[in-house]
Amino acid sequence: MSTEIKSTELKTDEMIINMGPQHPATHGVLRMLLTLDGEFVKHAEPVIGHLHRAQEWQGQNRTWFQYQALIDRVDYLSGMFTSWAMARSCEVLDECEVPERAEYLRVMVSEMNRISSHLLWLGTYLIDLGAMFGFPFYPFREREKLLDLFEEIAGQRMMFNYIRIGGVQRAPNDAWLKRLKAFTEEFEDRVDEYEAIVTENPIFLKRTKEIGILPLSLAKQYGVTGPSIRASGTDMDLRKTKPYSVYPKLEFDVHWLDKPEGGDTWDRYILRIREMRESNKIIKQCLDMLPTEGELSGKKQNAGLRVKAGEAFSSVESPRGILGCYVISDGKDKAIRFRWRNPSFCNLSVLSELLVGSPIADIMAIFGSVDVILPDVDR
Amino acid sequence: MEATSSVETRSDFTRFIATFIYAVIVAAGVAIVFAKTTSPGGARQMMSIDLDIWLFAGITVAGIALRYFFAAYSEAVKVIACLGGFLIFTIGHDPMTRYLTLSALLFAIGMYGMVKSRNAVRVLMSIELMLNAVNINLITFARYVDPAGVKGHLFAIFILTVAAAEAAVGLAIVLSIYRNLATVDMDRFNLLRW
Amino acid sequence: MEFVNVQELVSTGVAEALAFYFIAALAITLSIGVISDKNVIRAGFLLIGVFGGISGLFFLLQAQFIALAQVMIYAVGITLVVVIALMLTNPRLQNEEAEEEAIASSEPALLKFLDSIRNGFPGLVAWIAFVTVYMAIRSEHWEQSTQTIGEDNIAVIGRALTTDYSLPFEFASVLLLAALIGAIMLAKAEKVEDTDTPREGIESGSN
Amino acid sequence: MNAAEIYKLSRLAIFWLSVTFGAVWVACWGVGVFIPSLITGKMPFLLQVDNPSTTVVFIADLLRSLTPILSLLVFIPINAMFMVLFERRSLALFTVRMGPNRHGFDGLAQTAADAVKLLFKEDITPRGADAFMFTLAPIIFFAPSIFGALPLLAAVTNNHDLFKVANLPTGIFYILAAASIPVVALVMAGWASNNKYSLVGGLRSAAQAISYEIPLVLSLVTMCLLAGTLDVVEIVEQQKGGILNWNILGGGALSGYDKLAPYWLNLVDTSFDTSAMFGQFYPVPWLSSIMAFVLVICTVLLFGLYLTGACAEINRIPFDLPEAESELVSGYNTEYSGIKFAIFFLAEFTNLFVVSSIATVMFLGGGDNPIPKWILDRLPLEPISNALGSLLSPLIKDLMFIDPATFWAAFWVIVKVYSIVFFAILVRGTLPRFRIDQLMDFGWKRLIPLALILFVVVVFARTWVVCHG
Repeated sequence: MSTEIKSTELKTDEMIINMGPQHPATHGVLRMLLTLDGEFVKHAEPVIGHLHRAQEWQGQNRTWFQYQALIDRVDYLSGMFTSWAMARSCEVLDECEVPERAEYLRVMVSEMNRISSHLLWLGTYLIDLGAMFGFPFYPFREREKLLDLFEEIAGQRMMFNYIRIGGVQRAPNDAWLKRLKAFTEEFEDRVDEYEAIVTENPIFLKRTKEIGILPLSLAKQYGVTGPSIRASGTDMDLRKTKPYSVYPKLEFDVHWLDKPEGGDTWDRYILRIREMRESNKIIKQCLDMLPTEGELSGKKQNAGLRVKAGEAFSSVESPRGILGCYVISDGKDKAIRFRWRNPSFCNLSVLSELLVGSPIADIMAIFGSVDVILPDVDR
Repeated sequence: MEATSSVETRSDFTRFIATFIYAVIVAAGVAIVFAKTTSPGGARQMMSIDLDIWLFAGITVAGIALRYFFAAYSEAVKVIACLGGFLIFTIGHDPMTRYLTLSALLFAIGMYGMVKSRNAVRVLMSIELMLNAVNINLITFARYVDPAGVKGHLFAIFILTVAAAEAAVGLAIVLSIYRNLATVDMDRFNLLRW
Repeated sequence: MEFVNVQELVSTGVAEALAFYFIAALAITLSIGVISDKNVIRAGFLLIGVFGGISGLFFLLQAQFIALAQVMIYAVGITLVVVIALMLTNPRLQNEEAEEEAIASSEPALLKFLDSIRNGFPGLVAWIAFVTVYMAIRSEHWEQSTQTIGEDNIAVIGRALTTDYSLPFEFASVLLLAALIGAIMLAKAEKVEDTDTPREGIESGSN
Repeated sequence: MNAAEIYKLSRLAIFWLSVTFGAVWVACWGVGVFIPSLITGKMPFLLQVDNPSTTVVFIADLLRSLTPILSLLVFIPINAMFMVLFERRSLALFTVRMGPNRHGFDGLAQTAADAVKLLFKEDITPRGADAFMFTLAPIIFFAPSIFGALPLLAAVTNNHDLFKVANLPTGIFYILAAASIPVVALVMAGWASNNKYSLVGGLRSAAQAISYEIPLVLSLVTMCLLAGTLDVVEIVEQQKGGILNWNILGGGALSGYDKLAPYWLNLVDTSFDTSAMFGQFYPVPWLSSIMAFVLVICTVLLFGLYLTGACAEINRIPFDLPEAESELVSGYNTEYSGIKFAIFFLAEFTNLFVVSSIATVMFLGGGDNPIPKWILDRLPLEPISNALGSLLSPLIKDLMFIDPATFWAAFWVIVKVYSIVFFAILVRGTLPRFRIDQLMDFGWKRLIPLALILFVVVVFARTWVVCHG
């Protein structure tokens, strides 16, 4: 029997851990294959595909009208944006005009959706950090109000199918607008409340500062978008850089941090908080500027919906980043090809870089901070 | 550090020498006992001390027999032998002898473990066991011989302290060796072999 | 309303003897487990049981303070450290003896025989040690006191530690400090220079 | 938070606690007094026997001496069930939710239903697990919380005969030794489960417990130093006489002010020199007065230190790393189900109760009411208590019913203990979790030095002040 005398660098044995797909903190069914050296991650590999539902293939086997109803299940927390991305690319293809009233409504509901998505993120992120019972439910209290509003206007709390090719589904009544107005009035205070509890909390600062630093160059390489890249030193936001809909008419700021060496998880947190405030501003303006009369849709919403032949790509700024939809049509009842550019997929892929060298306890703090929705990754 | 490529665990030669030395010691012991018992007055002297010597001899023989006939159940054999022996040696004696005998037995078990084990951490564990046996001894004397004083207690406290220090340093050394050699086998700690 | 004290009824020593034999059997069985269990980590846990049993003996010997210190320092502190060390040095939780048996089966008969003698030797040594100590115990007769240890035992210990035995006490604390520092120095992981972590590599590649 | 919910919560607490204590008292009185008296023929109004046989006396005696442990065995499960419900309802209150409110009246039976469910759940031992250790771990985890609480019983019940156990001069040391055992069970559970997450959880709990035990023990040792004894009963005795005499406020360092307050406030005629009396408590008046306040600050800090250490010791948020859900699934109890999991759960809440009781006994005066004696004396309570006493005295004397003093002691203990428990729940509802290295840093670089400094300061300050005068 013989044994080799190993070099002095050998520390402790490496351990391979499967985090997920049944781990309580992987937000769905992500599996992360971690190679650990003691408590530290040496290699991390996200294994995806557990939620694959062939959404693109389904788009080629459903009529336009059917697929519209299906597509907001891709990113179930921000269904308005997926609908909108698809509607926009189809409208480009179809050269159809969207009525101004519908555009305002679209912006309004999308920003509401952005807020509700960020609220859910905030709650679950704090759960990831171990604030298990206390704070997470406060964002959910506000989100509940938004979901009630959605339910009334779209008939659904999460899978809205509200934004349609050519316009929107229906108009809100006065009572609804009044309730939304009331919500926007008090929301600013609510955000202050969250910040009072969380932002300067010493344990929260300790857990989030100086970890998961994402340099700008790395973010660009992996195609990271949304608040995650804005925390790393760029002001890329489609609403400003490539304005669409009625955004040019609205006044709002895009928050970003001038940190090309990389933003940490706390930066990503604070940007989302600020974004909620901006979205609230946008909703307020929309409420003031919303035309009371006018068409709701430039196309007829029925089973005979067709889109002209050709191909088109267009994208919107979703809560998680750039959400793009590429479509090829031959003018018949079904599309020839759908291809989606999902922000979560790109944001997730950078994890294998971000996690290297961090202790196990930070995995969830970093993973939560890039804000990933698993159906959006797997489609 | 020496970068030897492969190390033999135990060479046949060393093994042979070691066995030979052991055998000589055993033979010497047997010879002494034999000479004692056959010398005039020797046997009577030993008999007069106690009958226990024959008990020891009997149990030794029984132990060896058990070891060879029930090798597969060696742990059960050890447990039964120790418990039975302990009962035989202590039943009917005063409490103090009971405690002292238990202490001696635990000490012997610790010694056995220390000599036998190849895992360095288990050797440390055996040493802790022996130190504890000593503690029992001290507290027993403090209880039955000198209840008014606290010397036994004080020595026990110092032994606790030393044991804690010993465990800390010993384990640190084991960890350090493990980090370098990736083993805790005592036979492979041979950096200072020749 | 008056009740007779239970302790008075059973103070003839029978209860103590029963308790003693129970604890002794536990301690002996577990300590044999400690030295011969194939799984070393399991042996570490059994050691906790042995120390717990010994602390019970100290209670029987009316040494409350030592018994509690035993629980705190040995049963929890030291053994836990031992178990953690075992887990660190034995990450795959192998059985250490398996290898030895594999060697034994592939040996020539003479060596096997020699090994069998030699393997039995530690047992013999331990047995002789026990016999020697036992003979000493039996041949000596101590003057046993009929007193019991007083309730203020802990106060007496405290006073003795700070007066008559203050020098050893200080030495012990210096020893502990030295051991602490030494252990930290020994167990401290050496820093490995990481010159080529993947992140930096990619960054430099992109520039 | 709204008033209706708070009202519901307090209603729940009052109802449950009266049920708990009723049950404990009925069980203890029945087994400890009624049955022994009955079989030895000493029960008034019932069959009288002149000379009971030795066997009968022995049995009676045995039952009598088992009463303290019986009281804990009855109390702990019922109380833990209440604590679970209390925690869930309180958290619901903090987090604008409803909380369990369906089973039984207003959710009362929720934890009972959960317990029954857990008892009948399949008990799974994972493949590759060390079955013996796996089963042993919950037992080792739970047992110390019962044995450790024993010396506290007499301390919190005003030294009542029914709850006295064998005299332990090493009281607080005994409790601490018992409290240090559960960590072994956690490591054992983590290792025996044959699960990597469990193993990491177990190792973390070991590291955490070893680090945080030091400030915890140091804070209690400092309090023992102030009190001059390790016996919890004696410590509680010393603190009697209102909030100014409690250990949290300098361990009686303010007792001089307390005693002289009625004279200064002209509530009593002063026919003697108060400054001489002042000098009795504070040998060097100016320095001693300053030192008394230094002591107060130190002990308040020590109380905080104790609570922090205890929080870490029993794995509560923000120190619940051994079972951090978002990192280690559920840590050491990931693989446990059914009755074993129930025991872990029960023991966690029992431990919370026990550490709160220790805080109450060591810092908050045990069963002492917070009103200083010189105020209490001026309240017209005497006729009431006299009338009550004369009404109850035959019952108390003959039947060994609980006397009013014990009742009030238990009442105050429960109020104090549940205040601390409520505080722990509030912390759980607010703070995120530490990271393991930050936890260690916090323990070794902040708490331990602080504890050592406080210890030294208290040693010096104590020499200038007569505590518990």
